[in-house]
Amino acid sequence: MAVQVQKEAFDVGAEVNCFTAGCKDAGAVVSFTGIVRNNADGTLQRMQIEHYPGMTEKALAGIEAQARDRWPLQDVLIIHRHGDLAPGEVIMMVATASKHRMAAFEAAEFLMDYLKSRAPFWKQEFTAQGSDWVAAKDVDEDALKRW
Amino acid sequence: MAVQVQKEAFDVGAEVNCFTAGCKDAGAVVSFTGIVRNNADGTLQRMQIEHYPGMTEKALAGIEAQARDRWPLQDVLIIHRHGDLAPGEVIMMVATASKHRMAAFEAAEFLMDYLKSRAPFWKQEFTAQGSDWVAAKDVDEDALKRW
Amino acid sequence: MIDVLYFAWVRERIGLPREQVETSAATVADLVEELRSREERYAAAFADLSALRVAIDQELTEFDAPLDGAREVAFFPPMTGG
Amino acid sequence: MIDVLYFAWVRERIGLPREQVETSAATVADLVEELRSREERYAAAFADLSALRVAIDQELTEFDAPLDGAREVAFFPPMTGG
Repeated sequence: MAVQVQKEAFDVGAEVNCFTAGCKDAGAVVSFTGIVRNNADGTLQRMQIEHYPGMTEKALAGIEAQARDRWPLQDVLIIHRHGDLAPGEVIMMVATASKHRMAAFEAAEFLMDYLKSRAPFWKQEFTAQGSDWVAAKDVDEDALKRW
Repeated sequence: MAVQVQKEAFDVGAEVNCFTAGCKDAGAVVSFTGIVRNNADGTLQRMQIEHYPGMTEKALAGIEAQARDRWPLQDVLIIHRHGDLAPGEVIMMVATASKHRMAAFEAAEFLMDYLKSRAPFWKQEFTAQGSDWVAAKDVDEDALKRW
Repeated sequence: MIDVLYFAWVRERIGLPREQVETSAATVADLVEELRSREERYAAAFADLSALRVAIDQELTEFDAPLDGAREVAFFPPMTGG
Repeated sequence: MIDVLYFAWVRERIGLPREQVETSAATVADLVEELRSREERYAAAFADLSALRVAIDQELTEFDAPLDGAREVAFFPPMTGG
């Protein structure tokens, strides 16, 4: 188990390999990687992610605990960055390991759905015109209803 | 787009990084890694994977094309090994990239469900007692019905 | 004395990330009423509670939750992580 | 002349991975009947068609599919990839 909240960039491939190496009896490893997308006009200069130190770690650990209650998981990894990020940079990743693929997939989707709307992160986008806080999407709140 | 069928081991992390680097505007990258699990008794010596050269590549390309028809995907990667594998070794991986996480997750699950039951691979398990062909599971055939 | 924390545009509107508040408010909603009546910037930040979320001692909760024993209350917009 | 391929335990029961078959069978099922009547090892391999899958020219198909124009027919158990 690992929850990491950090400013620093990380190597997704190395994390996936390290996670997979620790789960040799898992059978199935699913990873999700979130990347800073540019806006529709391609004018995004950077994104800034604010978080709530202390609550963030607790919320992510709580989400992980819920996932482990619901699915037989051998391991879970959550890494989320905060601070300044450029378009194309990796924001965050989750990985899940289970004996069977469906548990690994479902748990990863569950982690993402909860993390999107229940972990205290806020995204702010900067362009030459100024900055905007990213609005929460109904579709993300609705996604929680399936669990 | 890439479909690779090979005997050689591959570096999942390097593949995930390379795939992700090519999809900077994707927003969401999902990967699935399949690993040779030991049997319940821990007596598995090796697994051998037979395939149907020619048809395998066509079947995987067809599954990829179906996924691209159904979801807006920026890229898809499928790598599947054949030949001898030891417990703990990586058998295969798929990766999907999309702007939004749900498309990336669903497409990866779809690829896995079809690949399991529609791509011409057959697993044979070897123990000190001899060898057994792995039987197809009803749950895997049933998984296709959701798409 | 309660630590009150603000994040994202709530922090920007109020103009500070945290402050200590002397209050005898029974619930979060009562605390919000006290803050609103202080100054225009608070009234602006708390204008629409449906656009806000609240946590007591780092756990998400509702605006009608009692403040009894709370050490830390945080106000922020809906989260946008991931 | 059709190339007939066998995989996994079908290959093991029949004892070879591929062979050329001179046939005028109209469908896959007719071809199976011809093979079954040849030798016990074919009868054993084709004993339960519900446990078998078939591909014509590298495309999955059904046992009632016509062989018309087929160059390659493959028999194998349900796939177990992934």
